[in-house]
Amino acid sequence: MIVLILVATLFVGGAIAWASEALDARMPRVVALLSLLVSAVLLLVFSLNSGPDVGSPGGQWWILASWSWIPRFGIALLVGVDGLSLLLLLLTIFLGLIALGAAWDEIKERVGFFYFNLLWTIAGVVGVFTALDLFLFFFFWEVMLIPMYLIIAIWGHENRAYAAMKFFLYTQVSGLFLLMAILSMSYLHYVQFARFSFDYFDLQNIALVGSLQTWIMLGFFVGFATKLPIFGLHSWLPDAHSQAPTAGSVLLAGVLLKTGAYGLIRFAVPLFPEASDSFSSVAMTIAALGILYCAKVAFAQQDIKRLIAYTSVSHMGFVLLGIYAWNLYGLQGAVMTMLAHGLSSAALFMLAGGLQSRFHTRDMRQLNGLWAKLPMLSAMALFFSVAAVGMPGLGNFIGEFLSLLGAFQSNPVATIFAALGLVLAAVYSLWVIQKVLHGSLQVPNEYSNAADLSLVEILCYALMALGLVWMGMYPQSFLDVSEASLLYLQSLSGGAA
Amino acid sequence: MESIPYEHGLILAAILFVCGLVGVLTRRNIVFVLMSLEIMLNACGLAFVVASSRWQHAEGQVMFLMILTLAAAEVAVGLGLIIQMYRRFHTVDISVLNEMKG
Amino acid sequence: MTSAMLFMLLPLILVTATAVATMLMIAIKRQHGMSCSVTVIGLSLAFVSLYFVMPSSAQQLTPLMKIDAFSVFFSGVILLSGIMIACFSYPYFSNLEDHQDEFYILLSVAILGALVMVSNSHFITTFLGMETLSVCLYGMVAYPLHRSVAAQYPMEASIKYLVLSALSSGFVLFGIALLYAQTGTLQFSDLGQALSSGMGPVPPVYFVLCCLMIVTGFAFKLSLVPFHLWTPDVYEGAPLPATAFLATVGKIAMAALLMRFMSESALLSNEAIVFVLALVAGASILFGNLLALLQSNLKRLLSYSSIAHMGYLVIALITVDRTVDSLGIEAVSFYLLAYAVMSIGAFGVMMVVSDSEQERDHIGHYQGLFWRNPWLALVMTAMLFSLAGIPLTIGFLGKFYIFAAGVQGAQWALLFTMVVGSGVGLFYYLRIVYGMLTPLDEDLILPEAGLKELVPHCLLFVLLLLLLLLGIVPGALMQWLAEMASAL
Amino acid sequence: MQNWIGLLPAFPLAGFLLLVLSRGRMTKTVAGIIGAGSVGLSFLLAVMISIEFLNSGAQPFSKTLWMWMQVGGLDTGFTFFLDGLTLVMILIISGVGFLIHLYSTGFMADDPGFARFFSYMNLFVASMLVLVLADNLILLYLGWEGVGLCSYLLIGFWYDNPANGYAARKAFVVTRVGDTSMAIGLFLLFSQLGTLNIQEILLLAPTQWSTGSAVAVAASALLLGGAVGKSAQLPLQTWLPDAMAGPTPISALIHAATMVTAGVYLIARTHILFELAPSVQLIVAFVGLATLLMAGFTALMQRDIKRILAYSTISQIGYMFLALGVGAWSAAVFHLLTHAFFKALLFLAAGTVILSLHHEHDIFKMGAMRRRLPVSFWCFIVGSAALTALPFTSGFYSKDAILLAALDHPSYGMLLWVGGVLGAFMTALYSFRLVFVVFFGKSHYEQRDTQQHDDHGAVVENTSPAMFFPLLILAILSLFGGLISVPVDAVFANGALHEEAHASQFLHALMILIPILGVMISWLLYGSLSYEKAGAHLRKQLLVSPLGGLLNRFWFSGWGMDKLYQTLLVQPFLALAQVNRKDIVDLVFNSLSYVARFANSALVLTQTGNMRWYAISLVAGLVIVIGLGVWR
Repeated sequence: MIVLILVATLFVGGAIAWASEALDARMPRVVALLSLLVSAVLLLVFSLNSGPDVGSPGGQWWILASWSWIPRFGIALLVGVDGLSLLLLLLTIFLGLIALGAAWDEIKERVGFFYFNLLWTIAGVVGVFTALDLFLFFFFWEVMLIPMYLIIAIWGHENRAYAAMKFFLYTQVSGLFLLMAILSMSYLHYVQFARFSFDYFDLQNIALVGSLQTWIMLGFFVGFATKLPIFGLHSWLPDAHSQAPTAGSVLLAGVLLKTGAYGLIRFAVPLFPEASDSFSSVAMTIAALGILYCAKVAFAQQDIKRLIAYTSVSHMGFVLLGIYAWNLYGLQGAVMTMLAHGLSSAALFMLAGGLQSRFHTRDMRQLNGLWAKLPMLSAMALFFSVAAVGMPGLGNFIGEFLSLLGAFQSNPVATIFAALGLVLAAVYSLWVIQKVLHGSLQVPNEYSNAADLSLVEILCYALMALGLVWMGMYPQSFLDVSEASLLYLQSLSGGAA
Repeated sequence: MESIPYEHGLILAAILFVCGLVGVLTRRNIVFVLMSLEIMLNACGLAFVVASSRWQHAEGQVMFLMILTLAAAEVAVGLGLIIQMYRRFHTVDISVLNEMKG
Repeated sequence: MTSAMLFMLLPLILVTATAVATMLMIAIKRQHGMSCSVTVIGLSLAFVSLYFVMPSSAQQLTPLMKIDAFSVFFSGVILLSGIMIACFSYPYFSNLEDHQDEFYILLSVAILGALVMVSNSHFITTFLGMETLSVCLYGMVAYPLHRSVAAQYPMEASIKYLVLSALSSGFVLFGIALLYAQTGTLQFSDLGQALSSGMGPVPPVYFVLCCLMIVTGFAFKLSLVPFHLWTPDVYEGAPLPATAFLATVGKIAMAALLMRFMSESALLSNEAIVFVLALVAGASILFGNLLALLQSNLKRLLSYSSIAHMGYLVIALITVDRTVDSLGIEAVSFYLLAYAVMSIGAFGVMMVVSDSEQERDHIGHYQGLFWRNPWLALVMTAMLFSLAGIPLTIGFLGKFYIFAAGVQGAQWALLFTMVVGSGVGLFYYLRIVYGMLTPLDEDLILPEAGLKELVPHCLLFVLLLLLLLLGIVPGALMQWLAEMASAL
Repeated sequence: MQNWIGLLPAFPLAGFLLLVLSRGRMTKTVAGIIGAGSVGLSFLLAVMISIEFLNSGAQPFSKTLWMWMQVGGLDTGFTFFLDGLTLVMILIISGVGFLIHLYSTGFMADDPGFARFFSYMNLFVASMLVLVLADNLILLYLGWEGVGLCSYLLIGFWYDNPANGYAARKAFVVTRVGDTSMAIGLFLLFSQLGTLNIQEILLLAPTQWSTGSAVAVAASALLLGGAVGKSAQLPLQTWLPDAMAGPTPISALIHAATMVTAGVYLIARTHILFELAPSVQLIVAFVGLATLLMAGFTALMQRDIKRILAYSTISQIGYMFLALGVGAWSAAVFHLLTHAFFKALLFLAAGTVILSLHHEHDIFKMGAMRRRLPVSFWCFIVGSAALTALPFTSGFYSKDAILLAALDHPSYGMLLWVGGVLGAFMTALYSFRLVFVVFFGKSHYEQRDTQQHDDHGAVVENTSPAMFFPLLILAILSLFGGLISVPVDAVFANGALHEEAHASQFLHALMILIPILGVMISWLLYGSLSYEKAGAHLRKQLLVSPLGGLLNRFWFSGWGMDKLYQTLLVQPFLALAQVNRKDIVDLVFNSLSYVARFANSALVLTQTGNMRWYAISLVAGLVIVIGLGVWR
């Protein structure tokens, strides 16, 4: 029930926010803030006062509820929340608030519609993280794209048309493969059990053999891997991230990418254990490739946001690595990386956005030695770049370390190459710090009187920084939440892959 | 006298049909095009008549009547259009009708 | 022919009556509003009568016609489309100097033809319906002949349509004739038996040839590649109501007819025909989408996209006999309904901003619409998203159905083509949406929403509602369709 | 008291947080007090802890602050482990650290980034303490990376000069290479032993691995990689000389006393692994040897006072590696200790010199500073004496122990010993070259910026207590530090037998005499009054001779390692990055859209609008379709 309330709050909140623009241009953001706070409170109260329901499959579901929807195809509104989903939900709402903070002063035109889209994106993501009926899942999977498309297309930067189109095309087309795979599953269920079903738990019973399993698995993989994204399918991401408004980039990098990883963990591997097992070596190779390649490309960028975008791809490589290691270390690592990268990349994009709003450029060649001018902003930039480098004591380290630790046990070679990514990460991060923060001050003259961080910004950064430190110093509080569900998922695949 | 084998009838119909077809494809004058269409339709009619005579059915005959009506209707509309066209372009050459393309 | 049977034909009778009544009205007094409302009322009555006609089981009325849930469903779709188009065409034609009224007669008669098509089971009926529809369409396409602006367009379109469709009817007829000559029957079901029992000494090639001639004719009406060339020109040249009618009623009736023909005469048991149809479908999907890619005239663009959509439809058509519990038929029916809703919606928006003097069918006309007239833009966006098959809309479920059918029919190649096609399709639909999103400096003058626009706006609202409702909670409809299909 | 061990790093960390959060609004006095005081506190605590530790019979002791992460078999806590080795390290770090902090309050007095400087320094001390206190390798890795970060920040402290930024980046990236190999080592250890707790590893490894087994070799080699990176040994030594771009106290604390010796600590800490892999241990020895010789020769050619000291640091750490390589664990630690004293002393003294000469680094621009800078002079004498291991200085004992241990090495004893002695000779040569050139002979110091105030231009030695006191203490320690005995025998129980080494009287004498000889020669070359003519003449002779010139350039450039890496790694990477700035993958996907556009433009041509063409295509279509149908 809480899930529906959550989604409803966001959907309705969005609608109200849009409507409220008629009253006053400042209303929408307030409404958005309220509805986000409400959902945050709901979620916190829920996650504090309840725990896994022992009766549920695997005894690890916090919620498991179902309402009939489309009986013709055995489609139901089947939603479930387990530790994994819960963590991601918390991340989503939290970053939703951050994105709100980023947009607070930045968005000046068509405010209502903006917050409408913002909230609907978040709602879609919440749906994705909770849906257990594959049709419902796919439904939300696509729904969350539209508002994001609008955000990029309307409030984006100079090259937004191209970026938005690219983003939408990639995700939609890959989504159709996903749809095909899902339908094949339900049809197979019909063949074997004489009724259509998109129910996660029903589909686990399907007996899949040989190449068929591989093909369907590939369908899922392509769908999710494009969103993750993996090396080779990543080229939508730099454009989308660099063209989106700050809030958009925050959500994209912080949350939307994670849906891909979530899909892989929840569906792609457990439903097709053998296929994934034989596929894992390929996946891990791709991951290592992606880590190195994108780190290298990132180093060459001059547009800050593009650079950060490429680093995101590189970091998602660790997630992929951890997932396909498919042991507890790897999975926990993947989850921690998702959470930590969610915060760090969001913060970095926010910083880049801050620079753009101050100096109206994202070109690193025009920005130099900001430390002298904007000490606080620079300090933040330093902190989060260091986090991105994977400095122990901060969340990213825990994630990457565990992923690699797990990956090493199943595929040492790929792991060693992936580990080299740590060096490259240092290379590009320090390069950015050198270019932008250090050196002698040099900014476009007309904006030379830029102010340092505003209060809202300070608040956002402080929250994210605290989050990262927490994850880095006491990750246990997160690991405990996700452990049960990860073990359950492993048990589904009989520990294979 | 023994009756004509129906294949012959069909072949004749086919020949007529092709003649009409060729007419449609080759003539530039819209009037001739319409006439060629008539030929084609009548070829179909002939085929039906032949077939129905083979099976001793009425259906084929009915179909023929239908075809005649249709042909009449089409010609009616067609001629109306041709008149309009002539008013506007002072020609009945269909090759002037290529305003819309791409 | 009992009275009960006669009652079964009530819808057709009512439609006919409507046409006659309208004619008499005109004879008595020309009054645009009156003729329009008479038509709408008549058609609505016909629509209502469907409820009473709805048979518990399939009813064969004479060898010629067959009334069953299937035909009733499609009659309903067609009548609704007709009603809406009639409503839309009122403001559209209202600034025509004279002869506004005859359009409605043509409309009613065309609908009559369409109704005959969807409830037939015999080649004579087929022919009759098809031609009634076509001949009326010639008229509708050419309707505002004396429109001053760019007036040769309607005529050109009409002449092209007339000649080409007559040509295609020729093919159909000749095919039927040859088939008849061999099998001695003009009824679908008998034909099916004759074919399944084998045609005696006749080589199968002969049979394939006949069937393909017929199918070609149908494919022309559905504007499938390679019989699609006429489509854009006719769509562009025709006045918007005619275009909308052609795009919806024309296509729906034809597709329904084709499906009935296929399911009753076991046509799909023949590999060669399935193979050809599959090729046709693939080609239509690719060519249609690619042709639309950079098109900037909305009418042409929608015509190209309709080619692609019919291609999608054929995927479901050729899997009809392979799918479990007749999902194929369901898929086709649902898709056609969805297609009707979204095309009427899209054309409806265009009709609202256009009139017979100036048609606003260029993509530039809609730039920044989102900020000038959010309501219309919203509807248009929804329709386009639906055409692109994006969730929350009925179009998505339509595509979902097609995929389901395709998966069950194991038409992997076609499905892959469809994925590619949809990718291309997204591009041009989003191009329009983006155009509406980008603000425009100089405003395009929109007809102020006076009373005469009120009805169309309400209709748009209804369409939007349908689009979303059937897109989000389609359960009941799907259930109904399932029963209908299994009854067929 | 030991239960408060957690406070050791907590104090400096708190200092760091305070300084950061104050955002530079504090007055310098407050900042200085916080900065130096926090470290002072942890030094006091360390002293108290060590007293308790030694009284309680030197029992190893560990305390868990909180569980860090428990995943499956991996459970690591924030756990601190205390034994003799750790004790020595924390004393060095907090003690020397405190002195250097004190010194810095004077040295950095008029620097705008005063607070920032101390915040970084505190963070460094904190992470260094974590490094040595860690009881598991992940926690150690945390400290390991932490010190690396601080080193980066402090080298690039004067950020407005890009050169410093470059040096800092170089330092971080090069050490990161080592760190990565170490991380992989961790993965390997975990996958083999299922734990990362150091003590457990040391217990398990011998039971699971046979001596010289592949796993042992791999693991210890990977760890060695990390150590080599941090401790600037061949082949990863190139970053340290450039690291001198940072303020001098940094060089004293990080790049002489503490961080660079972390590698030594790591190997000593995991010595059992290395004993399981004799081949790797031998490599350690030879790495040490090669490094100390190479660095020695290079130092001889440098002109920059700090670079000379940097190279000497490298070579001294080489000695420690040598000791580790021959299994003289405690000797290594002992040398680590004494080196911390005298090298810190030298750097700080050099700092005063540089400060009083307005950041002049070139020794040949100095000279005759004996009178002007007495304090620095005496400090230098003491420090160099210890560095050169002149008898009865601290360095003498430690280096002696190392050389004797090297001599005892079963197979390569003589070779290693000769190398070591040669190194000692070089040490004497370059260190006293430094002393003589800077403090004797004529003054070559011409005041730049004469237009400045006199009190700016003049050469005055800053002998504020804050800077004088540390120098004094360190000088004393460098002299008598040799008397300290490091309480590590318990740690290296099995390694102890190497310690009481035997060498013939002759060799003993040789070891004592050679450094003295070295001092004399350098006196002849640089110190004597005839230095101006004879010395200069001789050096000219050496330089003009083709071989001499070549050697000079070769050694001066640090044996061309930098150039090598530039051409082998850096430039290719840059080139690649430039070439592929527009992600090739992207182009691939964009080409698809070109294909689509092309297809569109081609297909549009079929829409001629000409009706007869349409009719023809209709018929053609029919023919094709029927053809296909019939063919199929």
